[in-house]
Amino acid sequence: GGQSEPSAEPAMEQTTEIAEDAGNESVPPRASVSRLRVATTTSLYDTGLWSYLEPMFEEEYGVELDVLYAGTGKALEWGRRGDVDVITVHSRSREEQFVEEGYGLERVTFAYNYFLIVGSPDDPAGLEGMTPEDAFTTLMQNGEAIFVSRGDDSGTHGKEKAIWAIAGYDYEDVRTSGDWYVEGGSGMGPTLVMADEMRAYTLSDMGTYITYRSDLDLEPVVDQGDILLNVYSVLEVTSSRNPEMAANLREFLTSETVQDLIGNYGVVEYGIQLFTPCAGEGIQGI
Amino acid sequence: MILELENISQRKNGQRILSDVNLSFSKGAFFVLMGPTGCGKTTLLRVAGLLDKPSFGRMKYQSEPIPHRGKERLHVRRRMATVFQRPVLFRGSVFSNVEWGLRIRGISEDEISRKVSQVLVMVDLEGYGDRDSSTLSGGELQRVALARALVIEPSILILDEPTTSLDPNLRFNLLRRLKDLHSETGITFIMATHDFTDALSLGTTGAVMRNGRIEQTGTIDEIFYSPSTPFMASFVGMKNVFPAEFSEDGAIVEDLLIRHTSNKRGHGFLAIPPGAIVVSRETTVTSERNHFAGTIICIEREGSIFSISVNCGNLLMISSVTRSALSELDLTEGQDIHISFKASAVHVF
Amino acid sequence: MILELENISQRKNGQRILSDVNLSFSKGAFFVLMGPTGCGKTTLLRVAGLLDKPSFGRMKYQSEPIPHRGKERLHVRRRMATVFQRPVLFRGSVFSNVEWGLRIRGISEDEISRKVSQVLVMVDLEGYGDRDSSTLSGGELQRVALARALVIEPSILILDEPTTSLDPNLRFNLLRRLKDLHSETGITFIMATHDFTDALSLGTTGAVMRNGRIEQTGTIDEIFYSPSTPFMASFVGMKNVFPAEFSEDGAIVEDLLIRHTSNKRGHGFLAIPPGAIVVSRETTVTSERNHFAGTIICIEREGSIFSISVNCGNLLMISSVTRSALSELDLTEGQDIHISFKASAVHVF
Amino acid sequence: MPQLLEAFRIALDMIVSGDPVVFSIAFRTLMISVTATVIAALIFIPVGCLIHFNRFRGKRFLVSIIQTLFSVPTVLVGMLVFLLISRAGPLGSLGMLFSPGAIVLGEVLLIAPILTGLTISALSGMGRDVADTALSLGAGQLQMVLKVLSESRYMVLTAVLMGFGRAVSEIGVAIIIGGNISGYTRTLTTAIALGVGKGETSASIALGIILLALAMIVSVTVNTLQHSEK
Amino acid sequence: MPQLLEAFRIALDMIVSGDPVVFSIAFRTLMISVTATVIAALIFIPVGCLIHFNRFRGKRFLVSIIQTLFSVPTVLVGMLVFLLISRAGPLGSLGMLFSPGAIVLGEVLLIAPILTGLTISALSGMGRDVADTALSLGAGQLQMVLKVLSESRYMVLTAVLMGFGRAVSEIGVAIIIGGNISGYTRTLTTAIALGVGKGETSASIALGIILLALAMIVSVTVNTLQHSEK
Ligand SMILES: Nc1ncnc2c1ncn2[C@@H]1O[C@H](COP(=O)(O)OP(=O)(O)OP(=O)(O)O)[C@@H](O)[C@H]1O
Ligand SMILES: Nc1ncnc2c1ncn2[C@@H]1O[C@H](COP(=O)(O)OP(=O)(O)OP(=O)(O)O)[C@@H](O)[C@H]1O
Ligand SMILES: [Mg+2]
Ligand SMILES: [Mg+2]
Repeated sequence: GGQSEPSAEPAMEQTTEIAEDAGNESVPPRASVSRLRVATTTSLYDTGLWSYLEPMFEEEYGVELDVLYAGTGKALEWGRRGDVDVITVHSRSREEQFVEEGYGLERVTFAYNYFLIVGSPDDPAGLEGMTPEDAFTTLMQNGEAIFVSRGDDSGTHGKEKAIWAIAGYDYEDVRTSGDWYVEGGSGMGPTLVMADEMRAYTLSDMGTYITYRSDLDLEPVVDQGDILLNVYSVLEVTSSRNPEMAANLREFLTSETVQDLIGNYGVVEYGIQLFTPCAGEGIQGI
Repeated sequence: MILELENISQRKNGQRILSDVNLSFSKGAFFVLMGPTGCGKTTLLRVAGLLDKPSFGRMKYQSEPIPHRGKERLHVRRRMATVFQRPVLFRGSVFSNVEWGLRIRGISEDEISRKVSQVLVMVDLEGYGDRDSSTLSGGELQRVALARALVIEPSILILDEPTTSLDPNLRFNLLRRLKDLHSETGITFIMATHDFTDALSLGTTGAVMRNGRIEQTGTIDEIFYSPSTPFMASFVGMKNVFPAEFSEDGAIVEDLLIRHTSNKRGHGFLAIPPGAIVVSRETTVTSERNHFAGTIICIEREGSIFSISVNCGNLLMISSVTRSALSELDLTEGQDIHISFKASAVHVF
Repeated sequence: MILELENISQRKNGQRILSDVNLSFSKGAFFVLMGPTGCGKTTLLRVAGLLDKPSFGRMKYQSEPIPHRGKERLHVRRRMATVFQRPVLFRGSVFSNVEWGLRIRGISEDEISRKVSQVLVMVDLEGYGDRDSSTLSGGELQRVALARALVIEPSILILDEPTTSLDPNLRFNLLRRLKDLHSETGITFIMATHDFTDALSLGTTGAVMRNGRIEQTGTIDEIFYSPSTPFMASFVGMKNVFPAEFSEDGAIVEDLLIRHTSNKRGHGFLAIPPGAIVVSRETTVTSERNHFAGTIICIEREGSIFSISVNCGNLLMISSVTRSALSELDLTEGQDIHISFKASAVHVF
Repeated sequence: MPQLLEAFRIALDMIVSGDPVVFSIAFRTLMISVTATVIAALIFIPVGCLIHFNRFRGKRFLVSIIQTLFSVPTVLVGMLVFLLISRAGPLGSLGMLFSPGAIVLGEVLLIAPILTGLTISALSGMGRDVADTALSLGAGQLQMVLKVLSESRYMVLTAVLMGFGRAVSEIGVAIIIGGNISGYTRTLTTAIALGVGKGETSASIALGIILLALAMIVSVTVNTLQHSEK
Repeated sequence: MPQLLEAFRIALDMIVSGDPVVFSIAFRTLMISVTATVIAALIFIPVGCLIHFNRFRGKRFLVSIIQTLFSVPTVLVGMLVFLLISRAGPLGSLGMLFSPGAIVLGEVLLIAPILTGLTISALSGMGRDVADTALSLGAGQLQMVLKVLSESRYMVLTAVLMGFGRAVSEIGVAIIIGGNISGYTRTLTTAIALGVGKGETSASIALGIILLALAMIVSVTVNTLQHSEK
């Protein structure tokens, strides 16, 4: 992959136009320095949390915040290439590696929720109430009930692999064990749709499941177990053009007010708490 | 009658191109369609060839009405072939062009190659089969287009000026072969042409059009030797056409009395073929009944003959003489001479 | 010399189309290019018009070599205009077609509309300016193409059979106007044609091609009245062309002795124009020095004259007579007759 | 851009080593898009002919609509077909969703406007001459149309190649109604999209190179056929 | 398919109520794709002419390559441009990534083969006649080319519309090098893709309908211009 030294290039000349153009929708400012770019995982983006927080941050710091969404892998790749300033993702091991390689400053967790194993309400494999590892073992042994995997190396996919590992299976064996294991290659939303169409099980993050819930005939069958913990963290990119503003964003996310807002986000709309704020609580995830 | 056109009119863009055309083509005729440019020949041939539908009028094939669409129309159309005024060849070889009409009729390969070779010989293009159609000269192209239609052996062959790009010798040979084909096979030919030589040497019957109307129709001789209107007379090249008052004595044209052999009375026209007017330096007694004195206004070469304009009183008469006559009589412009012509040479209409 | 072609050869697809052509066109000439179909006229005119580059040879404009590319070549090309054998019109109106050559030369609007109207009158298409070019008849199209080239007022106007789709009257008028234009403006015309009438009435000089070579070049009279080879003789329509042995007594052709006025000796050719051969029922004493008896083999109409083939011993001679002579002499096939012609009518080469 | 070199190396590796997964994806891609192109050509070239050779009210408007559909996004086609064949949709009982056949269906619809529109353009370019000549030699309507098509074959083949190009390179349909299922409906483009999502730039570009190699084979084949036919 | 009706209702709503977000996205989409099409047309129609009117070794091969590039997936173009203009790329210092200008650049590259290839096809359909006629009337090389182009304008305009269609409907470039940033680089297609990802089918289809409405305006405008010019 694209290794490049986090280089500090001279600030660009266009800074003069910024003040006038800031906030104007149709004639956006051109200089990248005036904009802060945050890359977030698709599942987080799809909950709408960022659209909710973005104007607040922009108002508070007078900056144009560009929110980019992608899979965890791509978001980290952007960080490595210096194309974004801040990253919010949910894959502990890869985040730690990112920081270790010197691309990110520090992994700061700020919220969590749980992954769910969802399936059609009649629960053909009878997974209801099992632990995640038992549920997966049952699926593997059953060999009839379909399981749809994200299959895209996303954070969610990583989580699924981790569960297989705890359940004692080699992931390659699982992949190739039969038609019951369907390896999609799409985002969480399409994967949920596919599971619904196939009356299959899948592993989903809570946010996406909640937003899709009304259109689908899928119910959570397993939602307990530490392994299902899904922790979101924020990383400042070392090569950021605008390190101060990046730090501002980290502070913003972990500030008490915003933490409260995150805790209450979506409660009214979906009748369920989407995120539990956890800044400074030492919850690192698995 | 193999084909009949009844009250055919054609409009395009609100413009009247054909008006009330009635024509019938008898089986085995060689029908020649003539008329000035833009008079509607091509438009008429497209209707006759079932390529366009007329805005008004109807058509019959072998006395059966031709419907406006459907299998039957196609069936009649398949008995015809048209060679356009500006033929286009299909891409590919000369052979593939010529065989196409046979191929779509499902003729066998053997038959196809036999017929194509034959027809290529007929149009003097033996050995051209493999040539790419885009590399042909103008005259070669025209003959391939002709061959492509001939090979079908249609009952009615419609030709829109088929010999324009051919040199005189080739044209002569080709026309002779067409004539042979005509007498051998009894194909009905309908040919538009501007060339009187072609018309006279091939045609049996014909028509002259003017402004989208049929001006005269009849046998070729009638058209060329008995034009029925001044337009017709001037069109077939009669130069000395004059309005006249006819009485028992003869015809009065301006202040000249012209003797003729018709018994027409009252107002009308007469024409004297330029070739029938004899020019001489002195008057001699002959059997000719019309003698006038005049002055040569101008001498002009028209191809291989010379046209001499002679002023007789108020009348300008044109006589045509050969090169040798010109030099023997030693004629020059401004000279006073005599002209004479037989009463039987005067065409009255 | 306004334009000179030196040792021009042209190959296409490995085929030799032109071989070593040398021609020069003097300023103000009306040069007529003739030859059988496929002899290379169009190919030569494309080279002359700077539209194709020859495979070999070079060209000069006003004695300056014309380079193979670049501004200078364009400059010369801009002094020429070509009307193709199968002209295509641009989409749009007649006006927009005709004005195009002026527009690309940056002529002012006023000038353009004045010149276009003028030239449309000249080609008898007044009022056709707004017509869509795709709706024209064959003859109208041809005249628009001509107008489009004329309007540019080129120094050299190249015409590839420009009058093929025109009726005789229009053609006559148009040719007369071209002739007037020629004498008024001194434009150099280079015209390919199959029509001898056109060639004779317009041309000052000319050439006849055969198989990609120049067969003869010279004045029009030289070409038509002094053909230098049997091919030339038969091409210009001399029918009675025979190989002969020339001696002091005259020429021996087969077993006949033909008297002539040349002092040629040894092997050669002679030709007797069919129009010079007099047919009679009895022999009479005249100034004609050649008299033969023969039998009529066939009588054929060729346009407005009749061609009579007479078998004299082993020689087939063709005489052409008018319709009236035919009926007066009451000639029929198989009849025994006499033919006679003057020694001075025999063309020796 | 070292990734580019890397990508070429990977692509070469995949080809030389005969990577079975890549080969099966490439083969599937080719089958799906060639099938879609052939079906679309068989239906929509004739449709284009019908439109061109008939006069009717609103013809120009119809042509505008077809040209408008050049702009239809693949995801839109994907969604519409999804609604049609998903379990709850009118054709749900056929169980076509997430199958290669469904992708073919979607791609046929996707490239239909391209083939129809370019066929009409190709025929418009020919003028009436060729059609008239064919008719004058006794062709029936169908024979005439076939002749005109064959005369404009260069343009028609360009249309087919353009349709193939669109089919083989599209993602929306393949993802939404194919589902990018590994070993079943995964095509080169969905594999690329997946790789891009994972941030595997070089590997994705390598797959793109393989896709272009396939397209090259198709275009050279078609061109060679056309030239040899002549 | 109740979603379809729903989609039409939403689309109508968005248009009637003049939803400012949708309008600004639609406007941005139009600006980006029209700009890309115009730039690409100005560059690649001439390139097509150059290729058509010149003889050189490998011309047929070059045409094959161009036709092959009909098949280039948008994501591939997206990735290549990404590698070019991302911070770590050769043009990284320009800071173009994730900007509308970057999308224009990507779309120009994407539709270049379409415009070049279809221009060549259009010109090939004209034969030498028109070019010869123009030259015979004294046209310079450029004047001749312009005349031939104008004679084949129906095909060339189809090419331009096809290029516009591809540009306005593509997603890969807009996502990868535009980033789908709300209020800045979000286009109708990336908005649709986002909607699809969130399962908002009806709203996504509504955006698709709006996109087609835009395309309709463009195609009708272009057709009207062409007919009136004639
Ligand atoms: N669509 C049209 N709109 C207006 N006038 C038309 C249209 N089509 C043909 N014409 C006119 O109708 C007349 C007859 O055309 P046609 O082609 O039949 O003439 P033609 O007798 O074949 O002439 P030519 O000897 O020059 O070939 C011409 O004056 C032509 O300009
Ligand atoms: N590309 C080519 N390959 C082979 N032969 C060719 C090619 N182009 C032209 N010819 C041949 O060259 C000869 C001369 O063609 P050209 O068009 O110059 O004849 P032309 O004298 O103008 O005849 P026409 O009077 O019929 O117009 C023709 O026999 C033609 O078939
Ligand atoms: Mg005509
Ligand atoms: Mg020629």
